[in-house]
Amino acid sequence: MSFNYSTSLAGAFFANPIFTASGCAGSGKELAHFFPLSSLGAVVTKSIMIKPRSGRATPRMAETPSGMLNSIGLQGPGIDIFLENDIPWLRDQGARIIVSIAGESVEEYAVLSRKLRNVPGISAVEVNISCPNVENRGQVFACNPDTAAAAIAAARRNIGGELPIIAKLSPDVTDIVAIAGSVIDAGADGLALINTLLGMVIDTNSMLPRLSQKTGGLSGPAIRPIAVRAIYQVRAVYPKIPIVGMGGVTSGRDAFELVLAGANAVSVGTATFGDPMAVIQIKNELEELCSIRGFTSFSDAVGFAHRNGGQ
Amino acid sequence: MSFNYSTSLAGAFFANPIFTASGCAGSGKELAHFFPLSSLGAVVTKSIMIKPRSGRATPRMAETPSGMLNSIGLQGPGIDIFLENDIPWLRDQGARIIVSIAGESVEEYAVLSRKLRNVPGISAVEVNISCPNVENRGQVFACNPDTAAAAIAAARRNIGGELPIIAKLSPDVTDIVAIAGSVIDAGADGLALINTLLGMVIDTNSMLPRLSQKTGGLSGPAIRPIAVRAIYQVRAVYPKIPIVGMGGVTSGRDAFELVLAGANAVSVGTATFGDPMAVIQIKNELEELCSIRGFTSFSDAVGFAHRNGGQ
Amino acid sequence: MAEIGGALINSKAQQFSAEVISNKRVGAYNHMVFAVNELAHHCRPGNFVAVLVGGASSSMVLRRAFAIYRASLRSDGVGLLELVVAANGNGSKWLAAQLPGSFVDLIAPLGTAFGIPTEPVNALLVGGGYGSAPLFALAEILKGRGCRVDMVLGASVAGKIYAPLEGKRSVNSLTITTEDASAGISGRVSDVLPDLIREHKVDVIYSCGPMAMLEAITKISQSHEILHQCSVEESMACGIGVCMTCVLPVEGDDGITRMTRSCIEGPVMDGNKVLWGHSREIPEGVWGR
Amino acid sequence: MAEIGGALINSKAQQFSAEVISNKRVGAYNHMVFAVNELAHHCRPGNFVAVLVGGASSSMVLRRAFAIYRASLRSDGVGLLELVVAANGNGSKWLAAQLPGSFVDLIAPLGTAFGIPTEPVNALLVGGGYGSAPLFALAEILKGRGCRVDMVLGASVAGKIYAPLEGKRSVNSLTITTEDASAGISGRVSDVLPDLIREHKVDVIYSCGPMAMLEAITKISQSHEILHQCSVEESMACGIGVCMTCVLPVEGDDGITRMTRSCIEGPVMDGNKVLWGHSREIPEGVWGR
Ligand SMILES: Cc1cc2nc3c(=O)[nH]c(=O)nc-3n(C[C@H](O)[C@H](O)[C@H](O)COP(=O)(O)OP(=O)(O)OC[C@H]3O[C@@H](n4cnc5c(N)ncnc54)[C@H](O)[C@@H]3O)c2cc1C
Ligand SMILES: Cc1cc2nc3c(=O)[nH]c(=O)nc-3n(C[C@H](O)[C@H](O)[C@H](O)COP(=O)(O)OP(=O)(O)OC[C@H]3O[C@@H](n4cnc5c(N)ncnc54)[C@H](O)[C@@H]3O)c2cc1C
Ligand SMILES: Cc1cc2nc3c(=O)[nH]c(=O)nc-3n(C[C@H](O)[C@H](O)[C@H](O)COP(=O)(O)O)c2cc1C
Ligand SMILES: Cc1cc2nc3c(=O)[nH]c(=O)nc-3n(C[C@H](O)[C@H](O)[C@H](O)COP(=O)(O)O)c2cc1C
Ligand code: FES
Ligand code: FES
Repeated sequence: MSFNYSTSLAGAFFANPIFTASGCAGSGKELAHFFPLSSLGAVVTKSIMIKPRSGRATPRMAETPSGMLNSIGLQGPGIDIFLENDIPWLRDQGARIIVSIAGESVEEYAVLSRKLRNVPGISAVEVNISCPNVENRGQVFACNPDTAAAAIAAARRNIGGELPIIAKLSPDVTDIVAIAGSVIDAGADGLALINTLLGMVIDTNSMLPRLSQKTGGLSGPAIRPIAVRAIYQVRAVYPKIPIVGMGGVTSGRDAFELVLAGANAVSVGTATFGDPMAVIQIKNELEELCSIRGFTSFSDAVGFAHRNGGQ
Repeated sequence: MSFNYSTSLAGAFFANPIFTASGCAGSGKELAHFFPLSSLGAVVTKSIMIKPRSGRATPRMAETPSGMLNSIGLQGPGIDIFLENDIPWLRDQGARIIVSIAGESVEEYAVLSRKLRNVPGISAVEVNISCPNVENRGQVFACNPDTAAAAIAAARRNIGGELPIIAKLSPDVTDIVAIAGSVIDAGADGLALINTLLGMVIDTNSMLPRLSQKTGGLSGPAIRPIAVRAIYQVRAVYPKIPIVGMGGVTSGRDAFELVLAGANAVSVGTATFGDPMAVIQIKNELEELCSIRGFTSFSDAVGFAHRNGGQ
Repeated sequence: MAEIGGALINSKAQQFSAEVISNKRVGAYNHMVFAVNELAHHCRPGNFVAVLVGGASSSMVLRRAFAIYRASLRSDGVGLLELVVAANGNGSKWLAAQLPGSFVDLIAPLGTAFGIPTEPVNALLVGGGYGSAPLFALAEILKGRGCRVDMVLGASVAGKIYAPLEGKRSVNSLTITTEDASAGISGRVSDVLPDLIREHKVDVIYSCGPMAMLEAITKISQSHEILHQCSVEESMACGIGVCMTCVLPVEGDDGITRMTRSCIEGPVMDGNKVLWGHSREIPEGVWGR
Repeated sequence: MAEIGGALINSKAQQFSAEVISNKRVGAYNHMVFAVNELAHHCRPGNFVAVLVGGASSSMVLRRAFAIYRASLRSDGVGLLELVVAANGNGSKWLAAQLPGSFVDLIAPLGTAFGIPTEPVNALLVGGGYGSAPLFALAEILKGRGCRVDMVLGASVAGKIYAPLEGKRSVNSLTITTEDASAGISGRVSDVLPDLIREHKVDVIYSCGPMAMLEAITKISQSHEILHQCSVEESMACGIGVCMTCVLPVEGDDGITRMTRSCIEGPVMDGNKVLWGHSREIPEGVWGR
């Protein structure tokens, strides 16, 4: 019996539901040596900003129990060079492309979206709103329903009707369902859950914070229970909204957990650092696991843990 | 050179800064077989409610990468039986006692506090406000500055002047510093940081949430970077408030991390499940580490990572 | 006769770094022998061991519980502790992969033991899968006290029956059931119990195995009005009584049903007092519901 | 002469489960030999290996980087890969504890290699601690190209100098410095460099060691206006160029200084182009600051 592994997010079609996670695969070039990018559901590119960014000072990372902290600070060449170099190359690889954008003001989200609106070969735009809002004392857009909505509305207005917008939310909030509702109202076609959690490591030799920025984003298996909970909570209230799940997925079993909670697709981040082939292995393992559990279509497994009220 | 290992929290004195974490050591009886309770800084008892509680249905736990979920649901005998049996026994052991209380309404915190006000042998009261507030659609007290303050104010009014009140906060909030400020204003003499994070595990065999309550609290090393961050953030804004730190401490090194971030004492929870002697080992290791790093007094190490703005 | 509950429980428990002396595959299981100290002397059939798994830097933070299969103290003071390990998930797989010469951190003996009757009785020992592990040592003791000891072991397939030759010697009869008929009688242990109880005039059932099996046995023990001591298997986070994860509803001597810790007031409990089948719900009438 | 940078980097990298063939303690280090496939054939001095540590259920999610000490392909097609491992933290301790017969997941060869001059030059190889590891294979190649090869190795104490006998054979001279004077000259490598540069008319320095040492050497190479290829050591999360944790400010051929990945545009870099000493800050003038 053939298994239908495809998934779709607000009209965008993907041959399979396993994506890279933004910031954990660059623009795909380095991974292309290990496997063909066309075998992925999609490559989600590193969040790109308007101008070139040096990123934060080092040290930028610390390993933690079953996870890591990072404070890369969105190092990148800026949208123009990105569109000139990376997108055509990705298209040549036959990869499905989801472009992640990040801004420091509502206007920047608008500008980035305008630059993307007519670029051919992009399947969707992921809007990373876990960025400090310079117009609001550096509070992260995603941590406030109004600023989150403002960033998404700016993207929505400027991107045109075709390209689905996926709002990527932060788990560092009291009520993620409220933030989800707010960005959906503002025009998000889908959600990406979850970005990293704010954490800190103190070096017990220097007796100072390990990272130059003191805090960093916690990712990896340690946060998987938080991701599953966030996806489950949002899926319970929004049965139809497309969700790209992520957070600590290292195996097909892990991906399946997020899918059962309600993810229509799964991004793999930190696991790629431990194993460049992780994303392909996860893709193969999840397909097998869905079949073993008797699903003939991937979409039937999405949110399956909600049946009978989850009991 | 002798090392001064003692610590004090709002006037309450402890011979050393290593405590058990509420809910992870019962009332001490089971651990007393492995070591004398008097060797601990304090025993923090399991959060007690007014009436006997059966707790939640099983399954109540799931192991996660470098952590675990629990949804015990505050099983316990109720404050009257607790005061009759457990407190005298603990006193007989020569243990320093911090009693943790939990309520489902502001009034319940008031009643519990009144019952404690004249009990001899208690060093402090930890107020666990990570409980669903039945008067407010089950929203957790600690997730809202107003309800958090209301619970603490009720405790403050009813407990009398002598007994320090430690407000135990939840990390599941957008701005833990704001909650800290709110409970300090309401009369908290100290803070306990952090309680568990809300998480979920889905059983990929049954394809349903593993825990009977679906969600549970995430604890263990996985959350240590979150605890360090929360303590550091609060300490940065409140240089004087006593903080009991907790979250994923399994070694003296880990405890030292929380101390450097700003903890005046450290509670050990999940580590005890892996090793009944953990809390004693941590106590010994932390003392040694402080000495190796050149501290002659434990209190000098508290918040040391904030020197020079933490850089 | 059963000494379930009581203040002295775990008073003999010790934490110990034990060398793996032997590790042999037997059917679906690994039979493992550990060198310990005189703590072996205090182990009683029904007690369990809590094992730290995964080594340094393990992502597994909780110990794993295993019933003690055998414990003995050699004349040179070295104790031997034997386990029967099913390599299921990551923790038990790690344990089963430990080669002789490696060291494993364990705490033992923990929990309650099977109560031993002071006078000779007819005992029926019922084990499911690796649940047979604690029953052989129990059988020896019962034999020594002049009891008649019959045994029933069941599993889904023959490979999951753990019944070593030397173990069989201490029982009067051994009945085997498998669900796929690959060994012994086709079916479940509960299918053969009523006949055996009648035939051997059974006074007490001792059982160890999956919860559903224990529930089925309890129905039979209750309808035949005979004693039933069972060793239950609930998920345990701590194994020493401090976490409250391992509870199940049990009626106390005072008639009140409480959520009772199976690590410290168990694993051996009076099966007839357990309210079975209440996973995912707190049954009505439980204290503090 | 250096072929730093370029599109073909990592094109030979393979992920491989390698058997530990030998593991011997040498001073403060473990010399470890792994059996690999023909990937050994593609390893060049300066390339590194990324090793998965901790085994199944490890709490360590990131690979550890180790310079390749030697790589060779036997006539039977078995490749040998050799590392010099300092057991510092949990990951390297785990690696150093792997016994012959166990298997370790590694990715190699990664990163840039030391550039080999096309004509004979006078080369000075400078290593700090285990930083000597990649220098011996480099020395052999340089010797084979007719270069004069002098070597300086420094460490805090004698036990941290890694200089096996067979390695010494391929150098014209070996100078050792230790900070505690327990071996060789008392002091740091940078103390002896100026004299050696003059004495041996050094054209190029090859170095590997702690960042502070590389910075000190760069000051000397710049003042003497000689080439300096160094292998840097930044914390790496991925080792393959996708995470951007391993960056340091490096001036490009276009004169623009960028935060540059040391895993893919390094570890071997032109020392004279690195802006040293800028941990915890982005230096002024860096692109995108
Ligand atoms: C009193 C007692 C006696 C036992 N005796 C034996 C024995 O003699 N031989 C044997 O092979 N097994 C025995 N078990 C079961 C054994 O504890 C589990 O197989 C083991 O914990 C599984 O761990 P894992 O890491 O392999 O599986 P995982 O599924 O990865 O474990 C995840 C978590 O769930 C818990 N868990 C999973 N399965 C079980 C289970 N069946 N029972 C309790 N907790 C579980 C684990 O302890 C762990 O905390 C016993 C359990 C108990 C409670
Ligand atoms: C290109 C390169 C080549 C190296 N070659 C060698 C070698 O030949 N022999 C050798 O013994 N060591 C070498 N190292 C250092 C080695 O990678 C570290 O000692 C090792 O990563 C420490 O891991 P740990 O788990 O023991 O320490 P932990 O401190 O527990 O590691 C925690 C995290 O920090 C990182 N980290 C810690 N120390 C270092 C370090 N010094 N450099 C880079 N990352 C670090 C780890 O990779 C890990 O992600 C090299 C490093 C690099 C980047
Ligand atoms: C090094 C690193 C860089 C990241 N960069 C970005 C980024 O640029 N944009 C973004 O939306 N998320 C970024 N993330 C977050 C991941 O996309 C992902 O949401 C998170 O890491 C959780 O997934 P994981 O546990 O699989 O890594 C980054 C994560 C890491 C570890
Ligand atoms: C099984 C379990 C039960 C707990 N019960 C309580 C409780 O009753 N009251 C409370 O304030 N915190 C409770 N906690 C939270 C701990 O006190 C502690 O804040 C948290 O587990 C983080 O510390 P740790 O990582 O060291 O366990 C419980 C935690 C666990 C794991
Ligand atoms: S396992 Fe912790 S109380 Fe029983
Ligand atoms: S280590 Fe990840 S980019 Fe260099």
